[in-house]
Amino acid sequence: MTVEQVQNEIIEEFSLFDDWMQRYEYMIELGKSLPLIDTQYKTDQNIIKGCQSKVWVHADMVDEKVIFTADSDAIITKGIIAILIRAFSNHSPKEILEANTNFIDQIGLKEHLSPTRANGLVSMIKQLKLYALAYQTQLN
Amino acid sequence: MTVEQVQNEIIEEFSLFDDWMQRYEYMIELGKSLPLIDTQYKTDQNIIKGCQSKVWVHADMVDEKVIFTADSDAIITKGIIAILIRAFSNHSPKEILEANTNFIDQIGLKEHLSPTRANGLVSMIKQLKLYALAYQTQLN
Amino acid sequence: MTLDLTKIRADFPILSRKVNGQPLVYLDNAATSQTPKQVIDVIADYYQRYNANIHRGVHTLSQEATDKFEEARKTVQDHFGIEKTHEIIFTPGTTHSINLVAFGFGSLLKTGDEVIVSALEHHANIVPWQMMCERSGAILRVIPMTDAGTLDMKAYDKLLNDKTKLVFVNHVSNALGTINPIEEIIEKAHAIGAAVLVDGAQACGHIKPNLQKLNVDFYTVSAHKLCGPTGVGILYGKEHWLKKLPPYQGGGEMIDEVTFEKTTYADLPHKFEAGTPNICGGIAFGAALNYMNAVGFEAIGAYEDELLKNATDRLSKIEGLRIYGETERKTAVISFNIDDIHPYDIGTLLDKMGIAVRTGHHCAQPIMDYYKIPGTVRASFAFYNTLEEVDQFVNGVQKATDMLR
Amino acid sequence: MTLDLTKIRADFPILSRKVNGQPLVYLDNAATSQTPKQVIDVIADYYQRYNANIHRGVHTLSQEATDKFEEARKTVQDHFGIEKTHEIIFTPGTTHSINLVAFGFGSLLKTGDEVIVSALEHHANIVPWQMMCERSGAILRVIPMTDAGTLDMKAYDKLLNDKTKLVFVNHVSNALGTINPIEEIIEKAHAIGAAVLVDGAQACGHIKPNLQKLNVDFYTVSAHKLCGPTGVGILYGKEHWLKKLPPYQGGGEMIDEVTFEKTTYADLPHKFEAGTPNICGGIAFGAALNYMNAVGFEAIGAYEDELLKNATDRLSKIEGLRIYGETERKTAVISFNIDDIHPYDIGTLLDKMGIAVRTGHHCAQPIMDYYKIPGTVRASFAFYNTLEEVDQFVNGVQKATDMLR
Ligand SMILES: Cc1ncc(COP(=O)(O)O)c(C=O)c1O
Ligand SMILES: Cc1ncc(COP(=O)(O)O)c(C=O)c1O
Repeated sequence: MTVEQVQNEIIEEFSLFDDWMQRYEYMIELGKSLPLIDTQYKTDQNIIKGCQSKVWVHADMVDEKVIFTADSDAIITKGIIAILIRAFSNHSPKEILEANTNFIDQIGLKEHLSPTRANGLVSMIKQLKLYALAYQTQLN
Repeated sequence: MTVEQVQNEIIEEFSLFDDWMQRYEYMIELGKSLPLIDTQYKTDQNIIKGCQSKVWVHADMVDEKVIFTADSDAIITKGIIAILIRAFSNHSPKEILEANTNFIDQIGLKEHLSPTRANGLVSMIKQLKLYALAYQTQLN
Repeated sequence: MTLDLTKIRADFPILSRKVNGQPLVYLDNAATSQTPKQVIDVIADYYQRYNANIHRGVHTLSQEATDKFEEARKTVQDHFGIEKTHEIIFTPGTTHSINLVAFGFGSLLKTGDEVIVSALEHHANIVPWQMMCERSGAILRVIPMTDAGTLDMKAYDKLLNDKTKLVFVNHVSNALGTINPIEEIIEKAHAIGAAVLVDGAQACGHIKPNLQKLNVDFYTVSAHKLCGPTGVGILYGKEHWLKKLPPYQGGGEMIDEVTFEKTTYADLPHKFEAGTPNICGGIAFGAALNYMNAVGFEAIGAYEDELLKNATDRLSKIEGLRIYGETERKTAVISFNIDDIHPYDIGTLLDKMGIAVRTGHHCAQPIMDYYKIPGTVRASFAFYNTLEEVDQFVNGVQKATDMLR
Repeated sequence: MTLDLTKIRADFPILSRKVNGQPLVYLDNAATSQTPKQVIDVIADYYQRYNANIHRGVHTLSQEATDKFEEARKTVQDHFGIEKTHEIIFTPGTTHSINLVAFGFGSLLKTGDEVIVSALEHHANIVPWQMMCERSGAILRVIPMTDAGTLDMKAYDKLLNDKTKLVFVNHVSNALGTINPIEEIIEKAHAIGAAVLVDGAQACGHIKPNLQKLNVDFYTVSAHKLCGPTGVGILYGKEHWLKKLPPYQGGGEMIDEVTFEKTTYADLPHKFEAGTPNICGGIAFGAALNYMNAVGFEAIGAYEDELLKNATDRLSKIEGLRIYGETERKTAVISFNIDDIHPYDIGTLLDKMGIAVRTGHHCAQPIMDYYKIPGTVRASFAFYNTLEEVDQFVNGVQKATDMLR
């Protein structure tokens, strides 16, 4: 699947919920299924700032595809990063760099997040793209 | 005349005016006729605080009566102190100490003064009474 | 002396607002309290009728504003049982008040002098003193806390010695609600000749202290914690202390004479009130005290105790819930965690239900370090909260917990 | 681009009030400006709808208040042409802003370093530096003034040398209205590597400076001088300077981590915003800038020039009247005396006619010392004053003079 296809899939899933409660329940569920970061990478250097909670993200390249893993001490934050990872992980650096992030708005995630979390979300996306950029440079 | 008689005289004079303008004109006139303090007494020590303008007051005792003289760099302030001196000067320390100061309210002086000036007025009365107290102690 | 909650709640326009489609349940009063319309009206009236710069002004507006501002100072004096009006300094708030005193002591203390802080402090009552110690060479000693969230008073006794110059402690801990035994702390400090600063920021919305009786040397308050506006507070200081402390900020109002060669300073309180103060804020602060006194602090205290007891009892029944700060002497603050659920998750879900609580370290990291937690969920009540809101809150926590587990 | 005075005056409720039975003529705008209902409404709306403590709050009210406060910071940024949002520090006002910088330089300067002040300063831009010089051993040099009330720029050239570290000067003199040649002052200071602080308190109600173009290192503003509320202002500082300066006040918000052993500080702007700021004040400050920009600073400037010219021409005809500050480049401020009549007497009588002026030394004693006078009468105009008010003012001065002579 392309990044866009995964994103559409996520949009569709979220469209099934008609209240915020179900959305949050689903995010919590996603959080629990997050591909966890290896403890050795849970370093201060891998922390993303901008949330009350801590988020660690790590990226590997396997067969020219970027594989993201992550963790957070807060479960809702984990859910958010899980959604992002599902959309971006396992794609080529180029695809990730070019990927649109509109789907965030379309699943109503941003408007349902507090501004602090929304800022955190923006930082997270930035961080994922930065990793992709690093690997892209490596490939060139 | 007793202090009270002088005060009644002043109340009467002020009752003739029906607007603040005339009252102020009269005060300015009184200011110009203030029994001026001898320059040697215009010391920092004789300054009364509490006004934007400076007021110097001096007291002498002649024949067991307190004689006040004063000056100010602002003419309206001079008018105010002139009224007070007219009421209190040339009386025994005891009379001064016992004197009522209600006449101030009755001539509408206080309500026509800004609070800063009204505070200054209170300081001035206090100062005059303090001088009287000093001479009273001397007499005892 | 019971409170008419319907009447009281009608005074607070914000309480009828909705959040995320739900009626607002505001339980973040320890961060800032809400403002009754009586105070909002005073603010609007100021700007509509007599806004002017104060002191030294000859014109009527300036005189009126000065009168009202000084009247507010008198209101503060009466409320806190302060001996002299000029012992009250209007400041931008508690943080400023504490920094003013800490700055001053920086030049009064010398290397080797000791100052004592408590482990239960807000950063506002820690960091200024650390900065002061760095400048003066004084040493910072800490009264440790206990598991129950109270101060270890035996340890305090041992810390006191003839090098102790100053003790600073809050009246009530903002993170836990603990009411500290300040009477005892003050008495013992005075016995060895040390001065005491009590940070009253967290106490004053709930307790009406008499500062003269307390015999405290310095006391600080923020208006926004007791139904007043943001940006204003006071520093109370005993006259002889305020005379001894050097001026903090330079500027208009605080001087007597200025030449480029030499400047002399004005009398109290002006010496510490450089520049245009928060004039409207000071006046509205007075109005807030009047409002709260009309409600009555005894009634407020009794009612808040009831809210606290009710909420504590019911919350404690939630499995895995731990409350931090378990003493009888506390204000209506409940700081808690549930198992290892992150406070931020609970706060987020409660917000979705219209319930406002605070999560995090509450600017009291040393307390969090003691319990080895990143933070807590803190619900803090005010006299305008209701038992129904306690219901909604407890149910909300249960629901959030069910979702997160 | 002419102003619709009827519409503008209707925005200011206070302007329709009476004083001593006369319609208010408010000519004390240099002390504090009046507040339009658009700003009063923003204040009331804050307390009625989203009053909450900001930053770190997870609940909706806190988020809304944070957003609005940060939006105000953006408004300030746009208005003053500031490069980076975090170069803006919200403070309680200009006095605090200057003290913050002066305190910081106290530890950056050393004995023998020189700092330059102008003779035209408000005490707020003198006393903090005197205190700083006392702490650091730096030497205070003064740019002298001329009879016309302007700075002696030749003398300035001579004062600058390789020991000069800092120059601080106001944009506009509050006592005289003189607009100082800050572009030239900044350029010349920079040429020898000195930093420049410009005190903009008195300028900002009349002039809209672009700080990036000015290339100034620090700039200070008080909201209450430009239709905003009391108790709030800003410090602008270039990022590299703000990074270099040590923190000023300790407390919540300004820290990264706190332990009793060691505290690390937060990033800009929080490093300098300890404690709960004047949240409502900051938001209302933004609203005041929006209001004034809607009126338009070009139109304001042109109109105020007209008021100034008219008042100056007519006032000059009064026998024995001397105006202090006679330069072409000035804001609408007229400082004057008449023969040796005490300013306080004139101010008192004007007040009785409903006319509000300020009398005294205007917190600028060095200027009064220069002219060897105890003070002046100062009439200061704003864009909501009218030519009819100029009439009433001039007639009032004539009448008072007649009474006092
Ligand atoms: C030139 C100047 N600087 C500084 C100040 C002090 O401002 P604030 O009192 O708002 O701190 C003023 C206000 O009078 C001023 O006119
Ligand atoms: C105990 C305590 N001290 C100090 C402060 C700081 O008060 P402010 O932010 O109003 O300066 C607070 C407020 O959170 C507090 O709770």
